[in-house]
Amino acid sequence: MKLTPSAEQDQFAAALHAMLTEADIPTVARQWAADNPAPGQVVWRRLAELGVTGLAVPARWGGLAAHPADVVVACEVLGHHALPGPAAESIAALPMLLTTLGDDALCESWLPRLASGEVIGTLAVAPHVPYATDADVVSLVLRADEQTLRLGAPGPRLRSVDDTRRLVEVADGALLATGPAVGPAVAHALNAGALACAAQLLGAGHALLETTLRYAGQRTQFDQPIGQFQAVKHLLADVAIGLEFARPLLYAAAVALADHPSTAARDISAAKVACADAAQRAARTALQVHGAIGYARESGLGSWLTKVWALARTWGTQSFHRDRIRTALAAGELT
Amino acid sequence: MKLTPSAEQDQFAAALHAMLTEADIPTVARQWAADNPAPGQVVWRRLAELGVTGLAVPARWGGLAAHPADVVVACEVLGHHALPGPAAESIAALPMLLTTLGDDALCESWLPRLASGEVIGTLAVAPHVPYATDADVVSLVLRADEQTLRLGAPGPRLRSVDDTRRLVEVADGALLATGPAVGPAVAHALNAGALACAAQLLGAGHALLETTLRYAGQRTQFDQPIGQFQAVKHLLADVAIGLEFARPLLYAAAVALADHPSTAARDISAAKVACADAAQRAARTALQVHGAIGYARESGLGSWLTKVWALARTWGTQSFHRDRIRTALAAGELT
Amino acid sequence: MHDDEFRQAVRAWLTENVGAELRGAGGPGREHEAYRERLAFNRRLAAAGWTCLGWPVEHGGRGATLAQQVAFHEEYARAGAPARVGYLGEELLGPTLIAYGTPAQRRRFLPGIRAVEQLWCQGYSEPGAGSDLAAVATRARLVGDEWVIDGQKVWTSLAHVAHWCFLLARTESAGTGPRHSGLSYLLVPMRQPGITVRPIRQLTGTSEFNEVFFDGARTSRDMVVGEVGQGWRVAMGTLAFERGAATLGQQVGFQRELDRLVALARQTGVAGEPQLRDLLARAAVGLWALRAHTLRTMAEADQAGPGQGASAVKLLWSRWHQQLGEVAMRVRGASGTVARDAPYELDDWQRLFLFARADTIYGGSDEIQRGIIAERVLGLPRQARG
Amino acid sequence: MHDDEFRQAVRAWLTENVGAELRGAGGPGREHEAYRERLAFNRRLAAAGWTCLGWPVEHGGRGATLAQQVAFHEEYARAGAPARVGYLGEELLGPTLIAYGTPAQRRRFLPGIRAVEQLWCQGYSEPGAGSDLAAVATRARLVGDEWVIDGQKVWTSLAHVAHWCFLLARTESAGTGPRHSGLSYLLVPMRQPGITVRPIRQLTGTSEFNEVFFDGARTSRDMVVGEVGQGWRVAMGTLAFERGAATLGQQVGFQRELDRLVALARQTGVAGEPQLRDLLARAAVGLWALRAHTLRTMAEADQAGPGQGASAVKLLWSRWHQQLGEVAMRVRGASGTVARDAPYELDDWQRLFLFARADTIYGGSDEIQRGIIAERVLGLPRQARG
Repeated sequence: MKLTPSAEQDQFAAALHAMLTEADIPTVARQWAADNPAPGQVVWRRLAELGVTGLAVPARWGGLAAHPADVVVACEVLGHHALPGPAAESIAALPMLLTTLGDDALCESWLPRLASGEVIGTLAVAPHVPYATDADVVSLVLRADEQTLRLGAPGPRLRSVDDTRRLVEVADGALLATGPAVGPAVAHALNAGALACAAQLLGAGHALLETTLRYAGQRTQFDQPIGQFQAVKHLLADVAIGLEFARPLLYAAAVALADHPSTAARDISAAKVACADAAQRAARTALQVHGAIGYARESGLGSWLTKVWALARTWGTQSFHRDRIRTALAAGELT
Repeated sequence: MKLTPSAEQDQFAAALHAMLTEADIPTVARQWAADNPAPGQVVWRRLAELGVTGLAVPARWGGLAAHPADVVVACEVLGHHALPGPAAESIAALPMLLTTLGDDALCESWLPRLASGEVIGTLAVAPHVPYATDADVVSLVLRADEQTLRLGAPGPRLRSVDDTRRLVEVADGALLATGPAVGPAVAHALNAGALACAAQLLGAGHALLETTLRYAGQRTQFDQPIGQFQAVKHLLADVAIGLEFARPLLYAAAVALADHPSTAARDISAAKVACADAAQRAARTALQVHGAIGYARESGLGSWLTKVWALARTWGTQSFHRDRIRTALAAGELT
Repeated sequence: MHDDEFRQAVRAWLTENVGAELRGAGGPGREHEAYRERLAFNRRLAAAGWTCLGWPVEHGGRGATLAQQVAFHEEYARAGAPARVGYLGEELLGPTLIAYGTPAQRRRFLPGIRAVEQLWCQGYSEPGAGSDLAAVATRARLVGDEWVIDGQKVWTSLAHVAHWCFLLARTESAGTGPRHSGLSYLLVPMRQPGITVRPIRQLTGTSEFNEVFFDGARTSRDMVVGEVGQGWRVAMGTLAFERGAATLGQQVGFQRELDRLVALARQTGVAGEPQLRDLLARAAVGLWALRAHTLRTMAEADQAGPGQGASAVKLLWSRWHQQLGEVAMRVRGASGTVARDAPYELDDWQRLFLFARADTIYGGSDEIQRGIIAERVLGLPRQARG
Repeated sequence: MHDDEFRQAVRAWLTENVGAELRGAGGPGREHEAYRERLAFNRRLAAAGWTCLGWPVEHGGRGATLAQQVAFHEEYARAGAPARVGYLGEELLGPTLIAYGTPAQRRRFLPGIRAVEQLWCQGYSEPGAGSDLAAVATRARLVGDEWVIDGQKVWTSLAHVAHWCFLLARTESAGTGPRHSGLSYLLVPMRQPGITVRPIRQLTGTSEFNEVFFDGARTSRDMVVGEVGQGWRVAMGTLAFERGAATLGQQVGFQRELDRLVALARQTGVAGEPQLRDLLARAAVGLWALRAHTLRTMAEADQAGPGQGASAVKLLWSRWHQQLGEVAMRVRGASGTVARDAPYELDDWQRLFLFARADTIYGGSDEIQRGIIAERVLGLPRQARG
């Protein structure tokens, strides 16, 4: 089983990390929220240059046909930087949806352009992804349910608690596909999206831990750095453990998505639950250790806090994913 | 609402506490477990002299007709000392059962002797109290279900994890009562028993906290008393808080048992859940802070640990009591 | 007045005076809401004699019994009356002046507090002094007949509308004594050239908190409460004032939140999920316990003076409220992250979820409270803290 | 031998040799069970070449690959083979001697360990040195050609059957250096007049642990491992030996426990309770995570040497196992407190519940592990520890 990143994956992650660090994502994200998506679109073009947008696209449509673990590696870095834009949708779910559906005309229309970065895409799937993220600033908007796949017509923008996530209601547009092949393709896309979302959560959790460690080393109270207090140490140790134990589930789920279709849903749910729990613990602890300053926008903690809040509740809530695990247990599959 | 002990209750508790401290209950309990109940029976006679056994017995049958809060006060002290013997049964549940049933002949046969301490009684009620505690060393054994009340014939002794709790299977003996009055009387007795059991749990929890505080003040590691470590402080603070917040629920439940029959079941369940949770937290923390020494019989911690283990699971498990609370909530009673 | 009559009178007045536009406005995380309307309402409340109930009559209060104060706060919460804009003066500074102030200070300030004419803000926290208040670095030195103050305070709620600030400042160099010696408790007028107020923009997009910069700000020599250098004792006295009655009011508010959440869960159908039902039941029981504990603490305080329970109560209600926020987000499910459309504003549940996280920080963090319980209540050995 | 063939061979041998009377015997909290039978079984195991698999061939091991060791431990657990009586020698002392011992020490002791002929116990803990091993007070002084040892060890598992003890003793006075300097790692024969073993009676009524009193006990001068005064380094080296392969075996055992608990829950009908189902599902996922984490750690160790994950793994599995014990008691319900009739003996679930509580204590308490992670992995500032 492929549970540790390869040297190539490590290099890939490092390159992506360096690019995003240089791109000053906090500023880009503020602009994205304030209806100025242009700087963000520039970053997305750089993602395409690095190959991120083509990872899940088959070679015949101009992609890299990479393993889902590679998508996980990339999305973890995107989450670490709290990059704005529909990452789980455009990088993971849409390629999976179109590929699985297997309609060559549709694939040819969109996959090469998604891979090249010419198009950023987004997707709404009732009920787990009720709004299409950033549908008002990207050029491909789809809307799927178990029976049909349609173009989506962006409606009014709703504000997310994570204001860099532009939530848009979409009305039905032109019908693209219908019939028995749609349901499984949509289910597969939901799994791919949930996995990418879990990876972003893990990345965001690590970013929160790192920020909090820095703060705990600098901030003094009672004449010592607060990181020297046992209570703070133990809080942070628990965060680190939560994140450390979520990661193998994430990679195991990526392997299952590629190679074990019978357990993919269960394994992806386990990964989503674990990553969301770990990231939310990181967020709670970050606030508790930062104290009041964590609430101030200028502290910069906020983007990660609200990102975690939002991601933990999309691509299936914790209840939904726990329920899938329980169902698998009841079916005697687990034990 | 009567939520704080009165001066009389404080004095009563202090007298009981003094008597039990002098009586060396740890030794008495070991003998009780080892089939030598005589020293324990001596202590029970002293309980009778102090009036404990007559608290829940009406005046016309030779009792003190005290408020359930007085029973709670007494049972908390008994739990604090881990006194062996069927306290919840003989002091709380049986008097409530016989009094509520209202059969004068039965009352006259047993209540005066329970009050005077001439008789110690015990009781099995399927399914919540499946065995009759100490039935092989007391002189009144009853067995009830929703329809009937019978004498119980003690069968084989089972060992409890708390080896000072002698669990005995009872077979049906002579029929004492049947008919529609039995069900409500048994339900009332279960509530009274659960309340007394909750009080014992709270007392045992406090004893565990006190023992652990002493140990944390004496035991040094890394050249300081372990009680100076923030991690140990926070564990113990959480124990103290749990106990402190369980107590008002306990007293509120005693008031409900006397004065608010419509909410008594719900309030007693809330008290039992809170006291058992708090006591179990005290037990966990006691072991964690004591470390390995807590497992050694000679540390003396064991009697309280196993007592808490056993009491938390009798007179209704936590699941049963949580379920009663949920049912009350669903019935719109709570909110 | 008999307690029941008192309650009836409170209720009658509130029924008549709390309009729909005021209902539920204000409170932690929402101090910006309907501020002018709340101020006007609070002044009407004062004019009707419903402020500073517990103050002794000779200081302008009504000398109300504990039971009457409880009745007031419960009715106030039940009526959905708006969060009071003058509570810092009424609950913290007023009792402090009554306990430690000079007759002149009392004469000068208590009437303005009672009438909600003078508004106060609290200057304790600093960028370097959060949990560790003894680290206060703002300095005050006597120049002629005035204190001249330099430094910075932070998280100062409502500083932009306050007329005065009560604050801790260092009037002697720290030296080798305990770190909290050499602090003084000063009263400083806010509207003067030496003071700059800068709002702190929060995650929620609102900004009820401020940074306050003191740059040669002045106040007259007699504006020190208690003795010079004894400010720590005065400030700690303030923190210890029993807030039992107001706490019960707070709990009525919690109950309203819980009721609304249960209603929402029923409406959306998720109340049928066993785990959610269990969480809601636990929340209900937790609130009974809080209420029973508060009543008990108050009864004990009536018998034997204030108890040690404040830290435990703070810990418990803050955790309870945080958990309610998390349950609320579960009830909301996937739609829980959509904010009201414009302007960027959270709905009540989102605000509860986000702001309840601060409950375990402000007024002494969870970690500090547990340390206090362990050391002062349980008697465990203290940690060296300089 | 190819990994799969190796696994087949292990399985075949175990199928033939693990009788029903041995199945599941022994383990933490149950070291007293079927001791003689387990010893005999372990010697057969050794004779068949299934002990010390990972040791290098030149030291009498089989130089098995990590994958083969994993296969062995998984099959061993799956077969329900009894807890090994010689694991302290095989997993702790053996690797220590291979790393730090003299050729003479290796020649003398490794064969006895491999054959399970010489049994070892571990003398680290003392009444005053539990979490704080550097506080060891047992002294050893050189008298002629012998070390003379005085002091007391405690929680010494299986001391009453062991032939030898590896222990930490203070060979120099502590002085002003670090508290762990001046300790030496000694090998001491157990069967001599200067040693008294006293069993500690446990809550469970059994007594696998002992106190060991050293009163002028002797061992020859060359029975020190590593340099005199460097015992701390040697002992910490022992604790750091990667136990990945055995950990996977432990997890197979956990999986068996979980499977049996699920079966019990189905049988008694409580598996239908949604909350219990959720707890069981969480337990299942927790175990996947442990397993995935272990495999990952081992893969990383293969690439880059042992990692820092031991503390995290210890924390996680001990918490997981504790929670399983609590779930087990919920599954058992009211009958969970009835012990087997005679003698006073706990059933498997009761033992799990009670003994899993010790999981967060032995081998470094939860508090110690979290401190290690915070300081060594996360790099937070150290606490002063003398």
